[in-house]
Amino acid sequence: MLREQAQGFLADNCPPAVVRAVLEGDHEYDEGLWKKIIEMGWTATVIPEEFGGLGLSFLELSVIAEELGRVVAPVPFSSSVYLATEALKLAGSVEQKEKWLPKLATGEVIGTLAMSEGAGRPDAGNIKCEESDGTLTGTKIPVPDAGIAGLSIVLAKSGEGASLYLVEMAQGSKVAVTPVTTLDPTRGHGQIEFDGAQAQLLGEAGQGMRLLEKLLDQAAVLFAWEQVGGAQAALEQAKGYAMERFAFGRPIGSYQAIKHKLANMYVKNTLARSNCYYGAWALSTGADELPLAAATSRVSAIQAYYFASKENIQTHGGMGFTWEFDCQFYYRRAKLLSVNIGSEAMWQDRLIDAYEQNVA
Amino acid sequence: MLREQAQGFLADNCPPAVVRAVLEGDHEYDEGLWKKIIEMGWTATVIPEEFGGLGLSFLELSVIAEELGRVVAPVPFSSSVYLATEALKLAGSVEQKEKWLPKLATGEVIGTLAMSEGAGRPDAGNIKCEESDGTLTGTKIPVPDAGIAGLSIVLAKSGEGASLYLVEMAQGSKVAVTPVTTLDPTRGHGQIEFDGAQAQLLGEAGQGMRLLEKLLDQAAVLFAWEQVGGAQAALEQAKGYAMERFAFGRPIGSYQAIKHKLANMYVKNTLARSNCYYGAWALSTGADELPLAAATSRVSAIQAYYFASKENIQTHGGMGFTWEFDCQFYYRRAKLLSVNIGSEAMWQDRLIDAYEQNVA
Amino acid sequence: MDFSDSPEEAAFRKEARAWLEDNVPSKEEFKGLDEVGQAKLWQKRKYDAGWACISWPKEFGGRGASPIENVIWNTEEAKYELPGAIFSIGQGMAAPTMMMWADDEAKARYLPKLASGEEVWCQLFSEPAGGSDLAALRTKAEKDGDEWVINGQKTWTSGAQYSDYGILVLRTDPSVPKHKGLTYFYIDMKAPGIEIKPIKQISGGANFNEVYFTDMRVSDSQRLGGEGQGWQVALTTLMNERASIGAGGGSVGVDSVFKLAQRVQIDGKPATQNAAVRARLADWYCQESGLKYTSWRALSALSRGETPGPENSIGKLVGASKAQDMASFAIDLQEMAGAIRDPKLSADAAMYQETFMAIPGLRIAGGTDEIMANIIAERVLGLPQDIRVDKGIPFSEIPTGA
Amino acid sequence: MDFSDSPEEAAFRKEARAWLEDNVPSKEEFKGLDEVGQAKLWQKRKYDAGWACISWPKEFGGRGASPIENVIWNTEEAKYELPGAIFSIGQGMAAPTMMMWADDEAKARYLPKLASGEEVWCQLFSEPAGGSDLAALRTKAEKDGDEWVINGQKTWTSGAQYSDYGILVLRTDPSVPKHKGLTYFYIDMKAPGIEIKPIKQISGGANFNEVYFTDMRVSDSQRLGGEGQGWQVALTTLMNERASIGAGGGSVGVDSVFKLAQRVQIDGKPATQNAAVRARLADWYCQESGLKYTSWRALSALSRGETPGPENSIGKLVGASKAQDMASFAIDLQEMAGAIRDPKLSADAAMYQETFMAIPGLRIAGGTDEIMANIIAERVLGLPQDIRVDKGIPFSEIPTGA
Repeated sequence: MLREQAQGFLADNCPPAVVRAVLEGDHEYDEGLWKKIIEMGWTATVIPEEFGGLGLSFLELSVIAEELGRVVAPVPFSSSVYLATEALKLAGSVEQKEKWLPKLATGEVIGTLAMSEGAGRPDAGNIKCEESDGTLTGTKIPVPDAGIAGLSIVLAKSGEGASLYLVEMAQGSKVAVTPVTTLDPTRGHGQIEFDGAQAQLLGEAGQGMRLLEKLLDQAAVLFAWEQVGGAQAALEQAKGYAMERFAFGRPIGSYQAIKHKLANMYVKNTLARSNCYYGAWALSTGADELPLAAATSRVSAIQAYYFASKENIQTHGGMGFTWEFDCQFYYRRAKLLSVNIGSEAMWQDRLIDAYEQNVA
Repeated sequence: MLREQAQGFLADNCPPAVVRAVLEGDHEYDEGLWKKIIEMGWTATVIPEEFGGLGLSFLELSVIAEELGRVVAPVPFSSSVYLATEALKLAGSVEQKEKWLPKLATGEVIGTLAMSEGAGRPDAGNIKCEESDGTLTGTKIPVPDAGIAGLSIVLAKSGEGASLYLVEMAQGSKVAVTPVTTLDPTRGHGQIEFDGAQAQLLGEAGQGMRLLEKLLDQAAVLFAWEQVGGAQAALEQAKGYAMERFAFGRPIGSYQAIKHKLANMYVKNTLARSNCYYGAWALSTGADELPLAAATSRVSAIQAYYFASKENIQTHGGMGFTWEFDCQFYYRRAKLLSVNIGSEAMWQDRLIDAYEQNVA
Repeated sequence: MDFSDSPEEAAFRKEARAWLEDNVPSKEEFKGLDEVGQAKLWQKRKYDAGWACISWPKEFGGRGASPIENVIWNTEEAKYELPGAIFSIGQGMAAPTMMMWADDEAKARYLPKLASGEEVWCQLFSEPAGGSDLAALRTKAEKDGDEWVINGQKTWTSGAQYSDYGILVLRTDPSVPKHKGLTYFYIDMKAPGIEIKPIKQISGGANFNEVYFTDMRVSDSQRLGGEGQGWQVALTTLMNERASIGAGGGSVGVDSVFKLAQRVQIDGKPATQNAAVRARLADWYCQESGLKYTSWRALSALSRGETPGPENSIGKLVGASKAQDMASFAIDLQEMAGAIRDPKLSADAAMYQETFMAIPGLRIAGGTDEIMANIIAERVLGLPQDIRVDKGIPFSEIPTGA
Repeated sequence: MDFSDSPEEAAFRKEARAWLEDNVPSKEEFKGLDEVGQAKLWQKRKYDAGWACISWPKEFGGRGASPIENVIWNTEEAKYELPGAIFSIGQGMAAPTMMMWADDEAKARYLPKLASGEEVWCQLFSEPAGGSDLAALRTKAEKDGDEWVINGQKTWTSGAQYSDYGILVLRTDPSVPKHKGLTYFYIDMKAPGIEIKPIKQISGGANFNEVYFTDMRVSDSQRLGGEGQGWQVALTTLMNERASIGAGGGSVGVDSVFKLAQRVQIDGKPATQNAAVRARLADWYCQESGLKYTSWRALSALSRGETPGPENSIGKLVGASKAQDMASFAIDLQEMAGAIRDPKLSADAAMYQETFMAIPGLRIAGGTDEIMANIIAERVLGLPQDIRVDKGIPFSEIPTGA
């Protein structure tokens, strides 16, 4: 039901032309689509009713994630919903939730997570962004949706170690955003410079890494669903082309090299999807297996999407790498999503950490 | 010239029936073939003339290694020639060389290297075999050709750290050998228990690991040539079958799944072979690049042979895994050679070590 | 999809668990029996208590259980080390074929004894010249009154030596195109005219046989489906084969290799701390987990009344190669000692070495990797079939290379 | 095979090195010139001193150098960052084709100016409907007296916009089978009847063009080979194409990624200490090294007078995929920041991101991975060709799906 509704909605409101307009234009997202998504209530999906949300489960959100991934939607959904909203739910005080969750639910505010400070994995030992006496100073780069966010959740250090902070973006020169070009211009990114910006502690001081890990475990499942959706769309595009395009008097899809390539895509996609079902179940029930299920979903989804997106281009031959074809949408998005909350290698490592915990 | 001669000799003296006889019988090697190899002077190839050898270069030995690998020869050539002989050349005193090299050259004595003490990589920190006052105590397993060797080079520890020792095998109960079954019964292996065996230091005390590394760098190139020879033979066997065997009215070699599988074999084999040429050059000229060239030869040869040997069976379908077909020779030997002087993972690590040295 | 038991499922699981606890034979009961004897003892006990082939209709000796209940039962039974592999072909392939194609009398005669384990069945499809091209079979049956006379050779027959009955496809008309000249029968494996020779594999085992037919006679009443309809009947069997063979690879998996890596050192630390080892294990874990939940999803589909598709081919395609690579990797972890195949000297009783030698068969038996990829491409994705040069040509005129 | 210089080779290397040292243009000399201008300046300087196309015969502007000398020269020249890519098609593909198929007059007229860089050539083979099936081209040439009239569209033409001449294959007879109705020409790219439109790639660049022909006229004297012999002539060009395209992937290789890994931390240590990173780098190093020495071996074969085979396809097949995976890996090493494509903000001036976006083209241009694998299987290993449903059928009757 929800799936059919979502598919219908996105077919109408997020055809390839919408993605292309953001790719080729100056906007960081498609504002029209975003407004309609808000009207659909998707941003409110897993926010409790008391804070103005719909109080639905992560299973519903997984369905939405997959469909947004399938159409490569150019909107800040992941930043605002999987990350900012969940960070508040996870660690926010009642006041913080009351203040921000209704605004995130109605889309009045777009939220994001500011974690990275350049190349490498951010951790308590290497972050430089620093809080002192309620103000924050330092640089975060890249931050998804930095240019359109009203609220950012920032990983920073203080006397007590790494913590998360809530920072309102509208603070004049104290919070300066510069756009940053990425591999996937259909999703806006920026650099944020905090210069004595007002910042409010989110959750316990010194618990930033622990909270971040929890938050990323949750987000990993939802990112994985977006990736699986995209991988599936790439496979369908490749299949369609392989049936239509002829070489040497027969469809290229009748050659084993192409058949087996697409069969491999199907296999990788199917395994990733099955892992994601398990991830969604673990997420929605709050099961202890979440860290393992999340890492498994994430690693297999990264691999499936990379493979499907690059081999979709390959299946298209010369057409595949022309600007006018849409194969590039998946290729760009696959790579962006594969690093956006930590790389394949980082999640492989987390997977085995979680596995060790389960075995022990 | 040498290659044609070697190929002719081995075609006559090491047809598949010879390999099969060792596989199915109780012998650890084919004594007849070994005697003829000695008569050909192959065991004397790189031993200096002053010690009864031919004083040829490692280039000639590489050719022999490749051809022995191609026919999966069931003889202790690698143990005696690449390892024991070279250990003596590398670290032996004049007396030691005078005593042993002529015997190794004429094949009067078979030598081997006793390094492993069970699962894992042997190093100065974990070996238990211990020398004290000229006698050796401890267990080595598995040791290639232990049951037929007259001389073993043993890695053991003493007060000064890890060292290499020369041990004559004929010492009654002080050196006890038990046969050990491996994946490749065409090459004998055993466990050696040293119980106060007479042992003579080879090279400087405490320099065992350094010497062993040098020795293994050299041997890696020669093992790689055997592996490349075997991989090439596996490819040829697969190709032959793919041309002959029909399915659905045409040769299976006309299907892209098989064609591309064999093309991949060819690519891996060719890259490995090219690396081996470089390895042989570095080995024969004593170039500084030897550690890097050796690791490169070894890693690519391991990968090529594993792939060719398993996909050769796969190409043969049901016939491939029957006892009566010879596909198993390559599959067994590929796996044996891939661990016999350290695994792919160990050599990948050594490759990067060497690369770092070259870059620094 | 829900990954926890519903109340009804939990109750069923409890019942199954309790029965197993009370009825699994002790080591002493098994003592002195060979593999076949042990399997028959256990199967009969299950049958008598209504726990054999539980998804079958009750009239054939089953329990009419749902697919989910079947999985619950299998999961619980798998917690014990019990014999039963000898029944997998009869119960998993012959029985579904009989259910679809045999008449009521034959069903009543054979199915209950398949369920009880009193009669063991084997399958005789493959032939030396066939391979992946199964329909290219040549063993012929010629009609002689109410009987057929069989001559030729089958191969790769598991369990022929201890089987009571066998299902097979034979060429009854070589003058028509390949798929059209076949007819399907079941036969008495103890009847005269059959000779069975074991095939030794590279692992040293001999799980398969060659079966020679010399003027063997079978009654026309043992025909399943019409004359010339054999390929269609065979497809029923084959769809069930791919589901029943599954991934294989035995016990070599992330669990065993992880534990091995804990015991083996790299640079003075357990190999589980080595990033390269971790990355490989993580990838394999993703495959195992993905396969497990894919089969659960197929099951959910089943329980919603949908037919399971050739998606099951994934299990075999991914699982066999993975087991081969994992066995190879586990051997490498042990370095030189990894070559040792002696169960007394090698880690985990040489399980990795045994698997390494046995696995090439699993990548081939029941359809090679390449055939599986074709099945996925054609039947799941709907891509065109390979160009067929043998299409429409009389069987006797197809090029064979021989 | 010897990996060190012989005395003669060492002398040649010294001479080349010295000349380069004295003659490589300074930045100031290049100032104000576009890529084409810079390339022409440098090419002319080499030509005047006898260092252009050194393996060509002297009569055509070369030096008659041996293959080994050619490699030595290329190695030494590659130590400087110099322009010259615009000549690779003309000198690498058009020139060998002219040498084999053109008459003496044409050779004397065109080859020296190809060597000197005064005239730039392009190649027009691919068509929208063609792809891997190159011979399926449809752009037609119809004879009109001593001239041919060309109509149709070519695509994927590099450098059409700055080229003086082009080589192309055209359909001159659609009523005969595909490969038999083609004829090969060279044309003046500045002549009337040609329209050039750039093709934008996903990387944002536009290295290729579509070229439209409308009643363009070319003299029959510009035909290479006989009428209907175009495919044979094209093969000369294509064999040289595969050798000249090579592996690609630009500067992304073990050298650059290793250095990047030294600068990036994992668990508080340089990523070069991470075993998983090391294993990946080791594998790629083996490929790079293998490719390098494979090309040296091909060269040795060349210097022994043997013809280089389609073994060169290995370079493209392995190299392009490797570059794609390495770029992806290098991006991953940078974690989130890996997505940044701004040369001012991204490691090594966003080289990895640029390569990642450009590389899909390299896996396709000059023959896809799949075509390369076919070439190796068929021409090196001698396996049978794919089943051809278009064989012997008049071109106009081949199924096209359109």
